[in-house]
Amino acid sequence: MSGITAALAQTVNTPYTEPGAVFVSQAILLFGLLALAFVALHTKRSTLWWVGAVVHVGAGALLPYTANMAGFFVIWELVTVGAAIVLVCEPDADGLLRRYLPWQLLAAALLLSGFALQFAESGSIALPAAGVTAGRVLIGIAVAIKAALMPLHLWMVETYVRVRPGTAVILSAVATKIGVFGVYRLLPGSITLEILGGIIATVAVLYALRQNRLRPFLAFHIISQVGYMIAGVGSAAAVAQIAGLYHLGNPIAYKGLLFMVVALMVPMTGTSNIYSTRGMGRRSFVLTVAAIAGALSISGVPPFNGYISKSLLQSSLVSPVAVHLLTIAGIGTALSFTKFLWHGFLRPGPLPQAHDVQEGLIVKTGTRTITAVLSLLCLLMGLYPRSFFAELPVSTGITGQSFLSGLTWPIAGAALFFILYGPILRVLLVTLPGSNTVVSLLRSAGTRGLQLMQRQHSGDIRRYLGWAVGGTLLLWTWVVLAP
Amino acid sequence: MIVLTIGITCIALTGIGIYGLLRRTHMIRMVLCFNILEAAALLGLVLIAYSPDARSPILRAATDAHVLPLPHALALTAIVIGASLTALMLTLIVRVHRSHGTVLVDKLKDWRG
Amino acid sequence: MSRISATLLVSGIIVFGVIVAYELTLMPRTADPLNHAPLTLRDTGAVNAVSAILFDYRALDTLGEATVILMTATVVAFLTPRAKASMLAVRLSSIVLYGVVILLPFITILGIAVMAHGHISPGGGFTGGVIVATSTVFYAVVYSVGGQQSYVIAPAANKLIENTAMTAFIGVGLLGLGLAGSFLANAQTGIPLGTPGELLSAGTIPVLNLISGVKVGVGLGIIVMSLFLE
Amino acid sequence: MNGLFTELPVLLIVIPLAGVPVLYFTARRGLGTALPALAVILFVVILLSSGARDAMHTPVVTAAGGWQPDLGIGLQFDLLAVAAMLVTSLIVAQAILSHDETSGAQHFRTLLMLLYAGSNGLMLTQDLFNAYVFIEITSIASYALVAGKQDRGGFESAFKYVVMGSFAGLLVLWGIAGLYLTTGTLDIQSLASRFEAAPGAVASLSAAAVIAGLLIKLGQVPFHAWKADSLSGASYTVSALLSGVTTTAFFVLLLRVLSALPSLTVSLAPILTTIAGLSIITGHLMALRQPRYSRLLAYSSVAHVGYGLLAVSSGAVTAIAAGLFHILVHAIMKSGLFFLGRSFLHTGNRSDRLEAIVFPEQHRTLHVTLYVLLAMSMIGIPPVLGFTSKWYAVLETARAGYDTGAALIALGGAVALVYYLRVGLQLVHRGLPELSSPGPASKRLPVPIAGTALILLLAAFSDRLLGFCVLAVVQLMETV
Repeated sequence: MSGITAALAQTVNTPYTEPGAVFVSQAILLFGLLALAFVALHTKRSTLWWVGAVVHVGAGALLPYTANMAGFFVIWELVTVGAAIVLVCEPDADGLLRRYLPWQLLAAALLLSGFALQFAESGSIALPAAGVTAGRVLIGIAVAIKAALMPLHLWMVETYVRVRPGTAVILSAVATKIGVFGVYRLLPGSITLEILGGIIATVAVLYALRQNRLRPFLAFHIISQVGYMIAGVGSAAAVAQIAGLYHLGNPIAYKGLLFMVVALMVPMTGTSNIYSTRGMGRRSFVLTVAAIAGALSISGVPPFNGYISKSLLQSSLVSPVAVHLLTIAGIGTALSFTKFLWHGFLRPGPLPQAHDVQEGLIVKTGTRTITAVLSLLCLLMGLYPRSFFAELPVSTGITGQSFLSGLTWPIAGAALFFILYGPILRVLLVTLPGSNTVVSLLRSAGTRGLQLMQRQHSGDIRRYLGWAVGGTLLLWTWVVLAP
Repeated sequence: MIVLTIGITCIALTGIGIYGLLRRTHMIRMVLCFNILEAAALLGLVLIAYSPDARSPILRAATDAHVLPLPHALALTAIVIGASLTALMLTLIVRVHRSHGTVLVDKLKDWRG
Repeated sequence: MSRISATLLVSGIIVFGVIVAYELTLMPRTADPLNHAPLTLRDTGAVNAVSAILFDYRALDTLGEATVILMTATVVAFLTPRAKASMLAVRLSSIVLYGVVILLPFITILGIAVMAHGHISPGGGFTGGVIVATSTVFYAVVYSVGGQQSYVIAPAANKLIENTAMTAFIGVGLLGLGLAGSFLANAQTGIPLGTPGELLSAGTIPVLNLISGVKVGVGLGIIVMSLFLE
Repeated sequence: MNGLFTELPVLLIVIPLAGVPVLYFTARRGLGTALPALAVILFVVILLSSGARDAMHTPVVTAAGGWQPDLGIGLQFDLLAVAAMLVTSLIVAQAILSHDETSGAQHFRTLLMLLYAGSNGLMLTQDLFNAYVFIEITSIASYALVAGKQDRGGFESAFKYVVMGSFAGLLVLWGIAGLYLTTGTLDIQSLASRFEAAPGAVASLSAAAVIAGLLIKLGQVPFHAWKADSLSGASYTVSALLSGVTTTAFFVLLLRVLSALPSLTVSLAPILTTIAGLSIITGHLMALRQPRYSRLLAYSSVAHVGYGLLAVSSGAVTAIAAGLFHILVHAIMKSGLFFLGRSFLHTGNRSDRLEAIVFPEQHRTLHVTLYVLLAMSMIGIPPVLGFTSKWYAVLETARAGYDTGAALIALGGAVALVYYLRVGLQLVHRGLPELSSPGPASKRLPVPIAGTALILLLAAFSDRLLGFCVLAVVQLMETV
């Protein structure tokens, strides 16, 4: 009976140092540190907040190294605890925790029971290298919650749009990536996961398109990127897995960059409505460059890092359905980021009232430097991918032929924005159900059920006695009839 | 024959007691139903002890056949416990009557849900 | 519970009752397979096998049972604290008033006799205790007319007696523990068992009989008194 | 007969019983009752720990009055009893320390001693009828304790409790009578050998009746409904005792009965698992919508006892041990939460509706820390004992082949989080607008609860604690 302590000791002694794990860990750590620095320069936070953030990032960076289930579970929970501490320090802690923690704990419970099944089957506490053999469904749902896959994404959308901007930067870096790493580490590769990833990437992009506020817009793009990653790391093909892992590192960089940009531009433009922001291009050169770099990366334009992983994924996935889905998602991504750049930065027209004079909201040099560093990082990860992840089969994002083919779909997306955006948006608004319609239906059904159950406990002791008599009869019947 | 009679009585009393418990609203009637059930259980105990042609377990000649003494001892203990429970229930009914102003059990619905 | 569901449940119970009854008719009925009686005589010296079981073989049960009475008396008295009882508004006839006075000593003596002969004849501490309690109740019923003080024994004294009896019961048990190494031991302590059938026989059984008789008498007294008029 | 030590088990019952007259006499002399009551517990614990070493090798089986079982009453002092009684002693001691109301203190402590004696007897006895007597002692003491609050809610709770409890007692009595009829014995150990030979269905039906009675006492679906109603009218101290001491005692008795009847346990396993699963679901879902603190905790108890029952009904030794371990840990943490509830009263608030409860200004940080620790343990969040016990329960249940059950246990934590979080956010909420008068300030730090909370930090040793439980269960299986 090897206990928790023994398992933890084992984790420390024999870390899991497969190259993909090391890359993910380093990506989380590097970006986590940058994000912490960004927040430190951006606003003042309480000590407790810092404790939570450091635990969150640290545990996230530690997780890939764990070699057994007990360690994996404990560190997985530490990530949640860190996030919970961070959320406690937010202004609307009550509502945030209510939205965040139940989902996370549901994931934890599922993961725990899945691990128990695996342990029961294999008799060993070690994590099998080729994915678990038992309890796949439970573990799958657990990592899907953590990765904010589409029907289980509500916690993320509802949390990330309610926290303060800096906090969103920290949270966007770790939580969902942990879930994706869970898919990589725990689930065996299959075509189902590839297609699932493709579907999620596409649907999330469609939802992102109809958002008119900045942070929900970014949140849905996180989900879309997670779809790409799932398609990659969930594939049975080795190259696709590597591409998926690299794609896991890329959005950490460019997604964090975009969150930082948004965190800085909302106070400057005084609005979080995409259509009302404007004129950023004439206000801050660095921010504009950063936003463009982020948008190019996420749209998969060479030579930025998004291009490397996306093109690798396209070429290595087993299922053609998934490939097509990812193509559609790529066009949608380009379209929506064209929209973002156009309204926020490039659109000509009169500037709205200046908000940047308000105290404490001026963009500080330090934060600008960090966005610049991240933009550079996005570029470098595209130019010299092997220096970051030695297992990659490609050496650079700039080769003549690939450059042109890489540009095709992003340009198509950008063109769509200028030609057909209005009709597309109208179709989307009509056809897509509101992302929380299903959930609210489920919720009301659940509430009804609970009310019914509560009404059955009417307080009449005679009814309770009747239940007890009935239960006894049930036991007796069983005894008489059972062999 | 006597075994059968007592057995049927025992079953009938149990049925009556449980039906009463489930249907009567008056608390004191519920207590009475408990007493009926208790009586049925005691009858059962006595029935277990009974055997034909056996005498009561008061020893006069060692060779006599006696009924089982143990169930009788158990029944005695059960009677005392049952009486105590009855007393406790009656006390509680008195207090419930004072606080709720009713002796009907379906009016006791402060706690529910 | 609706009438239908209650009827269904009860018929379920009856079905099982009939199953049990049917099986029992198939079972052989034997008289005292352990042949308790001679064994009882040898082990405990008590003629009344039920008493022997209650106060010797299974004396721990009896201690528990006495505890239940003590507890109920305490609880009932605690929950219904009253200073006085006024039972009835009617006047009782003098026959009743004086008849009770004449009857009471006899009832009490009968109770004590039943307690004392518990090991040699039917009856015992519990039966005797109930008889004694009856006398208390009679007295209270008859003399509490018009709000007079009804307690034969004051509640404080009642409690004192109860607790003393409890101490005595445990004391007898500890005596067995000290002498024979086992709680509530009787014959092994070396106390002479005497000749079966005599009043002074059967070791500690008559003592325990008396103690539990006092407990039951007082306990029931407290319980009934407390429930008066309520 | 070699003296006192073999008779140790009976002393564990007799000392608390003797405590009743002792308390009475000390109270009469104006000496107070807290110290004697504590002395009784101290005495019991010393006896327990000095006897534990003997029990480690072979269980001490004694017979009251020197009569061997089958004629007399056997008491088995084994590791199971040691473990469970140490836990219940801790809770009883806490109850004595935390009860600071002067009126009715003697009455309360007397009943407490009786409850203690009854539960100790339940955990020791090997004789079914003796068990019935102790069930009634324990139950009557509980009814009286619930009614002891002497208000409208208390009496309603007590009446419902007594009705349901009496029915359970009758079921047990019927079952015992039937078992005696068919097997001719009341001793659990001889029952184990004679049960198989008993012809017909009567023996099984009777055993099922005993089990049903115990399930009522444990509050498992569909026998559960009285539980919340009886706890909502009781004072917090009493609720702590009911959910800590009596539940543990009845669970131990159920273990003894089930382990004596292995064939019946196997044939009942599917339905017992169903009952446990339903209890977990119902308990957690009902707790989700409860408006009162005590009712919420009561429904959560239904679910947690369900965890234990689920593990036990799976039949594997390690699973039973894990279930026992969880029940013991649950007793500690649940009673801790109830004791913590006493602090709400110091704010001058008489209601325990969730929107009204709040910790007193004084020692708020300590209170909040304790709540967080206890709630974490109840939910099953890593560094505390509640997590490890639950982890083992999930693991061993899954290993015994009950995948769905294991998943249910794990999922229960997620639901539990929602309601403990709701309470927690309410409790840390500062400055309630409705609360006009601050009430009497609490002078007393929640030290006893702090002790409990510290125990929950023993998670690092949970391997050994579970090992102890495994030993206890192995011993139980072997001796029967």
